[in-house]
Amino acid sequence: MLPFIKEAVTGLFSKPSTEAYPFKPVEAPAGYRGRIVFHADQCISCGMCERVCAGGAITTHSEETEEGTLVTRRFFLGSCTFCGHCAAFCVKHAIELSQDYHMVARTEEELVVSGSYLKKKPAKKAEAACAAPEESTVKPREDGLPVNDTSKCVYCTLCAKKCPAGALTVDRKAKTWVLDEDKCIACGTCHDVCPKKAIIM
Amino acid sequence: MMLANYIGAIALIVIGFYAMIVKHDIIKIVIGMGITDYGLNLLIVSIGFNEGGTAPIFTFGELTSGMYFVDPVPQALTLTSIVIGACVTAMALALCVRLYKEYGTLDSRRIRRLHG
Amino acid sequence: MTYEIFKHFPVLAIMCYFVGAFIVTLAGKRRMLRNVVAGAVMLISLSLLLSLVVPVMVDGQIITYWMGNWEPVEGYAIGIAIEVDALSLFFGLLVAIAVALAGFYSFRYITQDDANGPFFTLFLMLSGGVMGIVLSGDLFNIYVMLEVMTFAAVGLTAFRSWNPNAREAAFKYLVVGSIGSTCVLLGTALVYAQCHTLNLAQISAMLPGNMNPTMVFAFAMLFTGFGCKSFMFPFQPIAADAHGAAPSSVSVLISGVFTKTGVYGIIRVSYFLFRTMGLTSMQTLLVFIGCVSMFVCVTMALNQHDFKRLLAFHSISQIGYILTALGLCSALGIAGGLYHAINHTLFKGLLFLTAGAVLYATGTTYLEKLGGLARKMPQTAALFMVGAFSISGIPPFNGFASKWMIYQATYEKAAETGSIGYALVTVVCVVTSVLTLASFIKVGQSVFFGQLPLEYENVKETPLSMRIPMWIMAALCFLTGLFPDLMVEYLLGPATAAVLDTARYIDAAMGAGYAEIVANSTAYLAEPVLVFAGTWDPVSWLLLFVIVMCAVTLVSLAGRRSRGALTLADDAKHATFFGGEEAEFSHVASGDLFWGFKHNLRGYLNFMSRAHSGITNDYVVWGVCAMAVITVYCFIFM
Amino acid sequence: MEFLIKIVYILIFPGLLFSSVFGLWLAGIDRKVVARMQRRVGPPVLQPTYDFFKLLGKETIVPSCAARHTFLIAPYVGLISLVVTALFIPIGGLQAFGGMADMVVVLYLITIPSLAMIFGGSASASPFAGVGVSRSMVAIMAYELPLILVLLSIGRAAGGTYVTFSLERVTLYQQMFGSFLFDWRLIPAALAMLLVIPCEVGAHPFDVGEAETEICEGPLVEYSGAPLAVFKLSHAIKMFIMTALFCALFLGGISTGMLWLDVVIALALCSVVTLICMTLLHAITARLKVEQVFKFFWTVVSGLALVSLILVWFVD
Amino acid sequence: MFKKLIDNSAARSPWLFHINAGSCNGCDIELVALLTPRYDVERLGFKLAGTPRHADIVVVTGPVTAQSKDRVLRTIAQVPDPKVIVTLGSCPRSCNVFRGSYSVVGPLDKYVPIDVSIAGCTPKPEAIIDGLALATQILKEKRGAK
Repeated sequence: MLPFIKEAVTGLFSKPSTEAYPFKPVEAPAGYRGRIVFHADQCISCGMCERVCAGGAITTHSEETEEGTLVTRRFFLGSCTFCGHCAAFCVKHAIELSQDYHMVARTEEELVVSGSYLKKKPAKKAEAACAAPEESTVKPREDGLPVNDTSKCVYCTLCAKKCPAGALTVDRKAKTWVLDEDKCIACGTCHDVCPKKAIIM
Repeated sequence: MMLANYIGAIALIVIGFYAMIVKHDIIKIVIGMGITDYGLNLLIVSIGFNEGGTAPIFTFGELTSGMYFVDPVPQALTLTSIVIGACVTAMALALCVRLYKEYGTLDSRRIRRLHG
Repeated sequence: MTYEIFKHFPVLAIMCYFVGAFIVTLAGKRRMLRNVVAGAVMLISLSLLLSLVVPVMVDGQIITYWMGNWEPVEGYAIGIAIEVDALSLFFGLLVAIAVALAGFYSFRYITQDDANGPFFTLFLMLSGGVMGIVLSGDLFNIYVMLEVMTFAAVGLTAFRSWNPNAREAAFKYLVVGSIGSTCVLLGTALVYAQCHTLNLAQISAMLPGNMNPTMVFAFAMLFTGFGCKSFMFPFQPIAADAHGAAPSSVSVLISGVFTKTGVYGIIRVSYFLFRTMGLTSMQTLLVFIGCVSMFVCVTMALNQHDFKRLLAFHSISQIGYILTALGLCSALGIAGGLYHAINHTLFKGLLFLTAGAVLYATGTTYLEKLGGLARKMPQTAALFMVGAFSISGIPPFNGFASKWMIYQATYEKAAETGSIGYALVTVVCVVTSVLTLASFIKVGQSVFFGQLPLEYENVKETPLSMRIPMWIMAALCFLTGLFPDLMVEYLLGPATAAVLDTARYIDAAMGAGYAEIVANSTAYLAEPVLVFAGTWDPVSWLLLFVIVMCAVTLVSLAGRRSRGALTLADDAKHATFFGGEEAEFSHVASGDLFWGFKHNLRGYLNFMSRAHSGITNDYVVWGVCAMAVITVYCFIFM
Repeated sequence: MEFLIKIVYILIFPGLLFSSVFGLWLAGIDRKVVARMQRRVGPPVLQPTYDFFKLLGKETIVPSCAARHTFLIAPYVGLISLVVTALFIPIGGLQAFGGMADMVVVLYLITIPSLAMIFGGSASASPFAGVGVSRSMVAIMAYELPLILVLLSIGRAAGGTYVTFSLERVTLYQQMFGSFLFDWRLIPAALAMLLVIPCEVGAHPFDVGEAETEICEGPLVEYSGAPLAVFKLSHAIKMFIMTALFCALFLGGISTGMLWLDVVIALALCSVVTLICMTLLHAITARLKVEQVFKFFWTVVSGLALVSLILVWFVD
Repeated sequence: MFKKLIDNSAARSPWLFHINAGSCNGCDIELVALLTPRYDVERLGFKLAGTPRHADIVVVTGPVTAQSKDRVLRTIAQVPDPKVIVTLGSCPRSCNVFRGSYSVVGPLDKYVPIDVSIAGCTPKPEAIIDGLALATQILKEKRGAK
């Protein structure tokens, strides 16, 4: 009992440890993940943030206009977990979690952070190039083994990694693609995994 | 003579109480109550008795100064007491009948819905 | 003014009841006639006694009536006397009032029973018996009336054919009661053997100072006998059984009136006949019995699950107060005890009547089954609260006024004798009072408040003819508590003086100067002057209460416009808060209450519960043991 | 003139207005100082007053299955009887209506507000209230025993060769022979009384009946709006009354000759007593269980009071 | 006079009632943290009430689960007027990460109008103080409108 009394009496005559918050502003500590700030001009519409958001707080709304597509990205703080994934995944660092914690609102709209940017339509010429699909110059082999279209290949080595027989050797630096025909079993895995559809069978 | 009366009366009272305390059969308890009553009646009558006294209504002969009566009051008391005792017994037996009908037993240890 | 005419009133008051009882029997099944006769009888008797107030209480007369005009001859009372002094009249009035109110209540209440023919016969016999005891001046007469009363009471206890416990209760009552009767008769016989008279006045002139072992034994017997009739400590279980099983209006009589005859008997025996109250040992005995009765019964009451059984135990607990107060042998104590006697009759009567109303409306008095009746029977609930506040001594109701006098008396006694034991008596009194309050809160919570079980959705308020007697009792509870001064002046003062002044009683019966010639001492046992250790002025309290109430009302009226609304509705918003759950029936009733208390005293409470085993033989053992202990005590200390 | 002074007594000075204001102030400093003892800033001293007025402005909901009249009348009866009781307690020698009720009467009068709360809660038909009622009543049973022992000790000590229950005489006696607090025989009783006060008021650690975290404030669970405000006010006034009673019983001997100064000193003492027995206890203890409360009061506290009683009787 | 007094007092003594509608307890803990010496909302007159009947402000945490929905709504209904409903954290506002769960039937504004929402998961105690201050303001407005 006595130590408690002592504590109480000393407490009575010492300065209270209360922070005077509403009358004196308080900074959030470094690394605090607060209100989201969206730099719309840096966004490249990769959609990564939307895909990693756990709470489904990020939505994108696109609108076709004269100049191009007006993309609006909404961050609804009322649904946000402030995990910081979106910021971490954004290659362009367009999303930032500030130290502002005053996220109090009477209406839903006050809790929305949004930014929009215009995704310009590409030039006509490029459009034409896109429109006519390239004719592949490489013909598939008669024996059913794969053949590489060097114009498309980016030497990512994925085909070599996936090849079950180890028949493929790809050198990224030297930009070579070599097929050991003896080992190849013509399974077609390399064709399937090629991101650039450069392997033809 | 009188001492025997008193001893008898007290003995009857004690026997009555004994029956009421020890016997679990409610009829026997009623009998105990009766015995207590008889003991009391005996006691009261004995109180009024005077050695050699005449009956109080016996006034035909000459009333001499040496003559004395048996005290009539205790006899009256006894009469009243007997009547009351009979009534108590009757009532208690009536209740016993009802109790037997309702509980199916005369054992006082099992007639104890009201307890605690 | 001559009081010749008044001489005949007391005997008429007694006769009325008996005559009425027979006429009622003749009336048979004609209910109206029966009610009229019974009502008339009760009112006549009451008014006869009321008319005696002025001569006896105010002018201090003692009315003596010799049956058959057999007046005493040469200092020997040969006739049977009816002698009314202030004490007798005090108890007589109590009886008459309680009987009248209970009787009027019964007219309607008893219609529920199948065999209501003999009810009023027995009821009036009981009343007549009680009246006979308190007004009689003859010891054997008292015994006979006691038996008549016991008989009627047993009959009424067994009366309810649909109540399965009634016969059992009646049987136990009869058996254990017979111990009391035996004791009284034995005592009477021994006293007669010693004094050769049965007249109270003459005995009380001859006995004091002439104590021999026989008389000590006689005293012990009479004391135990009347104690049994007042259901003091070891006799309390049968009282609980009987009160619980009897119809409520009869419980009023048994608890409010029947037990008072025991108290009256104890006063007559120990203050008048033997004048033993001057002895410290006797005071100690009575106070001890009173305290034990008080505490044991109140704790038993806290354990009960039946409304009426609970009230029954309280009834003995209050008798404990009265006995304690009377055992003090001081003017304040006697006045307080008598005051509590009248209060007990009123508030316990009221409580039994409300219990009867609950039974009438719902068909049960089992606390766990009831609940929330205040919404259906608001008046009964209000009446119950008046009764509950009175019995637990909440100012300004009457229970407080008398308890307060008892506290002072006990504590003053402590100062007088220098014994701290009496201070502890005060403490026991106060604690008992609090426990009483607790058990009535239990009843309030279980029966009148809390949730209403579905099956009582259609319960109706009791009929007016049952409510009127209850309201009268409630009003009396309030008034007697409000004017303690008047009570002391007109009722308690004369009665107290009568208790302490034996000589006047003797002189009135046996002729002036008789007391001085025969009796050795006519001095007062205590000075008949009330000395208060404190002050309590209920009228001023009430005035202040009213003034403050007016002020609060004015303030709240002034602020009415700015105050929030008061809303009543039957929707989700106005449903009871159940932590968000949908309202369901979860009534916190009797058994669930006061856990902290019961837990701490569980050893004691379990023991007491087991001790009240319900086996007749056990109760007889208790009674006989009490008889033996009191006898031995008297032989050792007198 | 006499009548006017009486009215002033009733309505203004020790009566309605003053006891409310002072009670609320005591409740305020209690809350403030508890907070400071816990190194908090704490609410403003006027906080209980704000609470009171705010509650007046709220809607009063009467539960549909409550016993309506009892539910609504109970708080007012409690408040009024408390105010009346305040008039009977001498404050620094000022006796408003001291000659009308003695210590034992006051003991009973101060149970009326608790009873009002119990019956009000009971009438609300809530099971939480049912549990609260049960617990409040156990608390009353718990403190009544030591309280009567304390009062009896004082009654004996102030009676000289006799006994007295009169508060007036207790005060006079102390003015002549010094305060009872400085009488060594009565120190255990004073300690017991200090422990009884928080239980009577329903403050920490004995607030088993109104435990808001366990049983939703017990009897008050269904109260809202003005009746609740009245209950809160009663609670505050009770603090005033109990501390004033303590001052009258144990610190009644302080007399400077000037009545107003006496009164001011008495009121200051009231505040100090509040700080010691309620605030300090509140700050350093947690709520007891209900059976612990009962046991504590019937053993430790009653023991203390009994020691005093015995000392007063047998030691001169 | 009374009206002004009451209006002024209403802003100074808002009592909270806290309802957990299936929260992960994060917000609950932060709400309780407000009572600690560090934040001590009691200095602003706030108090946690034990029953909805005493409350002015209802603080709801957690996405409204199917089990808790009826209970929450009933309890909110039992708060006397004027009252303010505050959602604490993101969950009651939008169900947050629990959206789409078979057991979640929120958000709360499907059933009752929300007066103040405090975003955050969980909000910083200072933010809660802000929110409660806003709620108090609304309380005053509601009282004025009556």
